[in-house]
Amino acid sequence: MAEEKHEHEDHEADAHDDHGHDDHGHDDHHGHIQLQYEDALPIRNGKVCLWLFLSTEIMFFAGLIGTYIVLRFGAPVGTWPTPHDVHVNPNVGALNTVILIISSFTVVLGLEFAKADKRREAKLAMLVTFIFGLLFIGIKLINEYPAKFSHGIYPSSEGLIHEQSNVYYTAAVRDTLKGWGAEQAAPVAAADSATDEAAEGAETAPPPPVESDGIMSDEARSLIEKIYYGGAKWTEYVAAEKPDGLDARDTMMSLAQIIYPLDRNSHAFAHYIEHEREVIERLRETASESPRAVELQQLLEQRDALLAVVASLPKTEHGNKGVNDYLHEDLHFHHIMPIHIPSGNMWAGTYFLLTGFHALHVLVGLIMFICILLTPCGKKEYGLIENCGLYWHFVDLVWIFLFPLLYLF
Amino acid sequence: MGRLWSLLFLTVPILGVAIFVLAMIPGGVFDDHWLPVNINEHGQIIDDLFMFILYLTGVIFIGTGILLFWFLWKYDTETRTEPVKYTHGSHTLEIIWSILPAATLLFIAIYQMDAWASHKMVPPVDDHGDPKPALVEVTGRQFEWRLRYAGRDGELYTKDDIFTVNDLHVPVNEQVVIVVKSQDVLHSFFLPNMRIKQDVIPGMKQKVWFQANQVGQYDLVCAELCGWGHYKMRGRLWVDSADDFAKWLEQAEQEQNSTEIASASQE
Amino acid sequence: MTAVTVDDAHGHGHPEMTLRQFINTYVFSKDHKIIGLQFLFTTLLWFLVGGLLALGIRWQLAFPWQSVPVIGNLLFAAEGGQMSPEFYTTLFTMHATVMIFFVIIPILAGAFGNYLIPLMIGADDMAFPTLNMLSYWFMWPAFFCIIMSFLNPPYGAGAGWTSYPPLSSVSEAAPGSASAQTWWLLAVTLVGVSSMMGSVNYMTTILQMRAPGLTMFRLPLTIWAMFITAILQAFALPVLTAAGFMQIFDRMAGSGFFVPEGLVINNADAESGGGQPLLWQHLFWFYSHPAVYIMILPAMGMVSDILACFARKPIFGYKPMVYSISGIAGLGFIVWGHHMFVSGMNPMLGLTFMVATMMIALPSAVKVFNWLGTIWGGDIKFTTPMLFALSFVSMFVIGGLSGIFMAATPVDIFIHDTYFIVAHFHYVLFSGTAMAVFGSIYFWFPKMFGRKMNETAGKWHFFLTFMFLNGTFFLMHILGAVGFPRRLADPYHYATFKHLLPMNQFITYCAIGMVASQVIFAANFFYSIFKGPKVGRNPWNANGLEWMAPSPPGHGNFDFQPIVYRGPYEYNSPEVETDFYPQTQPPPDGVEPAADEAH
Amino acid sequence: MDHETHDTEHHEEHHGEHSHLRLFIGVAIALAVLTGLSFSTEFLFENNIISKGMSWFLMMVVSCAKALLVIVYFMHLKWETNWKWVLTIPASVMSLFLVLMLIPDVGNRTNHYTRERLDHAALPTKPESDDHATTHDESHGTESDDLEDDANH
Repeated sequence: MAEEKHEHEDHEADAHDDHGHDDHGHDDHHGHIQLQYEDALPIRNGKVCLWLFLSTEIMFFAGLIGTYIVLRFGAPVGTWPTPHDVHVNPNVGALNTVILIISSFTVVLGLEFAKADKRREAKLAMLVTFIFGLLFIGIKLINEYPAKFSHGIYPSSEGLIHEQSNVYYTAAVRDTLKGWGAEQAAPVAAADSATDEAAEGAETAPPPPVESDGIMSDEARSLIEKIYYGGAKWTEYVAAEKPDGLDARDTMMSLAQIIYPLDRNSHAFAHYIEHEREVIERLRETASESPRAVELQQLLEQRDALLAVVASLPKTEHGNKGVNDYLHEDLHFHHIMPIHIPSGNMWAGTYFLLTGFHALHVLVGLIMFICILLTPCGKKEYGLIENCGLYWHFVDLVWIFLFPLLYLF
Repeated sequence: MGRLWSLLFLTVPILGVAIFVLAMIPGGVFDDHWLPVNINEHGQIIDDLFMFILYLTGVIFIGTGILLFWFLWKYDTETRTEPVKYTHGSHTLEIIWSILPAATLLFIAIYQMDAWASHKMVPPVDDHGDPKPALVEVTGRQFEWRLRYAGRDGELYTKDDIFTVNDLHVPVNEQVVIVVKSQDVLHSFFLPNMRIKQDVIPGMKQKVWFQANQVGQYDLVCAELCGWGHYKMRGRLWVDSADDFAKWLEQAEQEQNSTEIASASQE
Repeated sequence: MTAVTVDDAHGHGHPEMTLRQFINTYVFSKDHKIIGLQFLFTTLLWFLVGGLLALGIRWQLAFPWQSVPVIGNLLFAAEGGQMSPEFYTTLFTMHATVMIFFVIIPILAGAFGNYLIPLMIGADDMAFPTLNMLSYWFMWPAFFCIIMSFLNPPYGAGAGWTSYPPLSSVSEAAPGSASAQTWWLLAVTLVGVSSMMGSVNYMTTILQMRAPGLTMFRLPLTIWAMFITAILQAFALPVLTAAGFMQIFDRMAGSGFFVPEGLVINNADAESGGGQPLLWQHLFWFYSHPAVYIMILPAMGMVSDILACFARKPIFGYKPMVYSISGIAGLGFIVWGHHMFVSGMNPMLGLTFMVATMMIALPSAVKVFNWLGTIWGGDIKFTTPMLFALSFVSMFVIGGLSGIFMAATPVDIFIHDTYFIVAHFHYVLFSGTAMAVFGSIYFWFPKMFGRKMNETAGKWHFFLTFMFLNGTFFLMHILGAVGFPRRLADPYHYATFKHLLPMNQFITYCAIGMVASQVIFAANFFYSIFKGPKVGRNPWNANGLEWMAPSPPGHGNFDFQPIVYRGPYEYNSPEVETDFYPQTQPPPDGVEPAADEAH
Repeated sequence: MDHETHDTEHHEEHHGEHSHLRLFIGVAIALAVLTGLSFSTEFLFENNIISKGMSWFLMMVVSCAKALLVIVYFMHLKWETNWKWVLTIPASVMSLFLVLMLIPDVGNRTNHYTRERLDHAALPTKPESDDHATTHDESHGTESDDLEDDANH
């Protein structure tokens, strides 16, 4: 320390400098005189700085939340995913809210204790805060994010979310299934022009994953086969041949629903399936006259089989369980088929952006609490605890807005 | 020395005004270094506004320049005669030189609203008061302008639409509405002679309109950075007489029907 | 408060400085003066880089597709030394980025803010010296990233300093500069972090650590400007940081915040979508418009100090000056839309932004009139810093007035993205800020190094720079009036602009001259650090607190307790015999210290 | 005046007379209750008592109330002097202004979609809405009705 004050030794050229060099005054601080200052804000410098920092943070989150709000409410009408669609569990969100509230409370508690110099109690309060913060992050990392990832929901141009159930989507499903070995040895009639075109669109898609660890139960294998023929191929057949009474768009939507049902569509889906059964009966009678008779016969069988499986799938509290979830959860199959969620990419983008930056702030808070826990947590650390507390309350504040915006809207 | 420096600062208003005057007057060293010829009926208002602001700011420019020079000349420490005026300011002056510019600026702001509205907010209407349908849709892409004419039925996005690239033909003396959009990145649809500039944004359709009053060939410039080839994204604007335009449209239609390429691009 | 004068604590000799001490003192120093000088030296170095990049641009505009001298055959051997259009986009992107983020903002806030704030308010250091040090060292990762971006093979970032998506968001749109754009975003974000650290520190310091008696309305205008600048940074920058992260995610994760659906780029479908390119423009300009004021306000403050000192007169209308700085800052937040008049923004929104933009010219006008009022009736001493300050006033008038053309929405339709705007912001940023920075270096150099810079060389430097800058930038107004668009590698194949080549060549010659004149400055600067004539504490007979400290100030700045009795501009006060009246000089007997001298 | 004192204690004792423990407990409970309230608006909506928009509005009101509680009590703003206004008001105004200015351009972006973009835009997964182009032009205010239609289907 003492040496620092001589850094300008070489430049010392001050003719007016007639002060002595022997008295260091209040030389306990920096090795120079202790200056006095004009009365300013009645708070510590650290606190001023922290409040200023928090106002920059307000603008940071205003940018992020503002982006979310305009993108979310500006999305094409009726397309933003509901929380159920994307496996957002409001209960978990509420739990996390309460966790943060309690941790905020314990920070205030710790601060009061520190002011009274009750070190043990203060330390305990900070420890509780730390544990609750950890809990928040833990729930995020163990429950919330994996719930999205395991269902193939993440923002990526190569992700599994398709915003429309169109020919590209169907082709992507078909290619994925093909990659899992869904195509039987017996060749089915060559794809027609419509599917060719669709295949072109799917070329840019990444190579479909292959079950590497070899654990694919027979049940899973047979189900995958059923979706391949009774779902993807059938849909492509309908799109190409356009049989009377069947709308290609409805079929594609039905494929999306079988794979990943959006609960708000379940009624429409049931309605459509009922309608399709009638048409299929008619089709079956005239199947032999079709130029693609053999193929149609096979597709119809597989379609029936698939619908039977779908009907027998276990129900969840929100309606049908999709084939994707069934394969994944019940049959322990590792990969995910492409899923159709309108505005899903934008949802995933904003969700991970907002919660990600919030979680990052929580992590920083946790590091700060570790630092506090290493101190005696007494009266002397009051300022430190207050600053960290203010920051932590701000993190809580952000979550207070994120919770309804992301989990309940 | 001080006087020399004062004179240096005097050259600023003198040379500044001189350069603008030289550029404005036709002929001379800076021939053609001024606003390009305006061929848009709605464009004159922009030129007028430009000139109005130029004169207004010119007066202030000259005024402050001369004042600065005069103060420097007069109060130069080597030659000054008066004692230093020890003053902290004048409330009256502050109020005057706050209110005067404020009023002027507010006046400009209000004065130009009509021009803005007629350029960007009120598209031309047909005889029935309905919005005039677009003659052509211009799509920017790296690095060319793709045009889609409404064709015989006067309606875009129908089977008889005519497709061309980079050559924008419009009839003279007629209100023309153009839909501009982009296929990939931002571009800007800039017709210098029409005083028209509109950034085109992928996925967003916008309209521009004008009424050309002079036949000829002009430039269509891309004025928003769109990648390495931004500089070469040049289109041509042809203002044709009504007859020529009809003839050209017919010819374009025939060419299109006789080639396979056109039907492919229709898709 | 009583006057407590304590003897100083510097001047001991410790010649045997260890390496560690050297590093602690000069490299990882927490002393605001060292950090300020570190900022000064690095930004001056970047200034050179930015200037050379500008020459590259000028070369292409004057001699399109001709072999670039010196470096041409090194860089573009395959093309016979001619510049590629990709490289041209990189050039102007980097020129703007370097000049804005690595020169002007850090030299004003980082170098002068750091050096002057504690000295001018009578503090021993910044409120948070460690944070201060970090704010400098966070610039280095940014330097690294921008160099990575520039040297990225085959091409550097080329989406302009505004980095408008989708060109910047979708890598297919700019093949070749894929990771360069990501590096660029990282660099800008890191600069933002650095600025943010600085700004909260400055605000705290100015609020909390003023010398006794130094009320807010006795602060020098430099400090007021720095304070308001810090506020602008603190509130505006986080939005750019947020937007920057979103664009990084768009590029790296494939989210689509700024990418609309259904793009067909380079004949390939871009897959993500759902976003809106205008969102970036709004968020970007929400920062970058206030940033324009971040780049001019401190210069205005410093110019005010220099003008008052060499006109030997109090600032004319101190309080109106303070209010207009604050007014510029306040209005600065609600005018960002004027960068987007032709961007496809809702025209109604354009109208509201236009009115606000017109109004922001008002405080600038008030400032100019007050500067003129300051030199009126003064005792003008034509020193080098004064010449630069006067040229700031003269040139800022041009830059300010040309801004009115852009603010008028219909006129902006025509001149948007033409050389008229290039002329406008170079008049503000080069003829304004950079000239003010030169002036400030000449002015505070004695304080920084205890020596004076050479006046004759300084005046030559001023004269040449002044002539060449006007030759370079004034004619750009004329180019803009023809509609000459910016950012075109070769505008001459348009019939409309073909005849502008000679004028562009003239501009290029002036630009080369301008860069060359800086050699005088560099030589003067480095020579004077070591060999300039030594000076005392107050070589200019100025009033400010910084002039009461030793030159250069030791650690802790002041060797006595400064007590402030008045504002910093009491030149030629009738209360004293001398024509200056330092803030710390107690009033003579019988004179009642006025409560608030500034009106 | 000792620097140390000035820095740490001098101005900190404005509210230190008695412990606010009970107050803070009350605030924490209130926050938890308000979180429950957010949930109940969801419940009200699902039972068709209030519209979606109303439920959103109520949730935001509840959130603001919670935020205020945290700011005023936990962050001690209640006991701070006037500087709190200087800092908090501009920040809140500015952040709201930013979002408001985004609405006409970005929030309304579906109004100026091109045909191509509509083709690629996310489709509402409603089989009965055949002409998606018309649904895009509706304001998002009708979304709640759409959803209700679905539920009643």
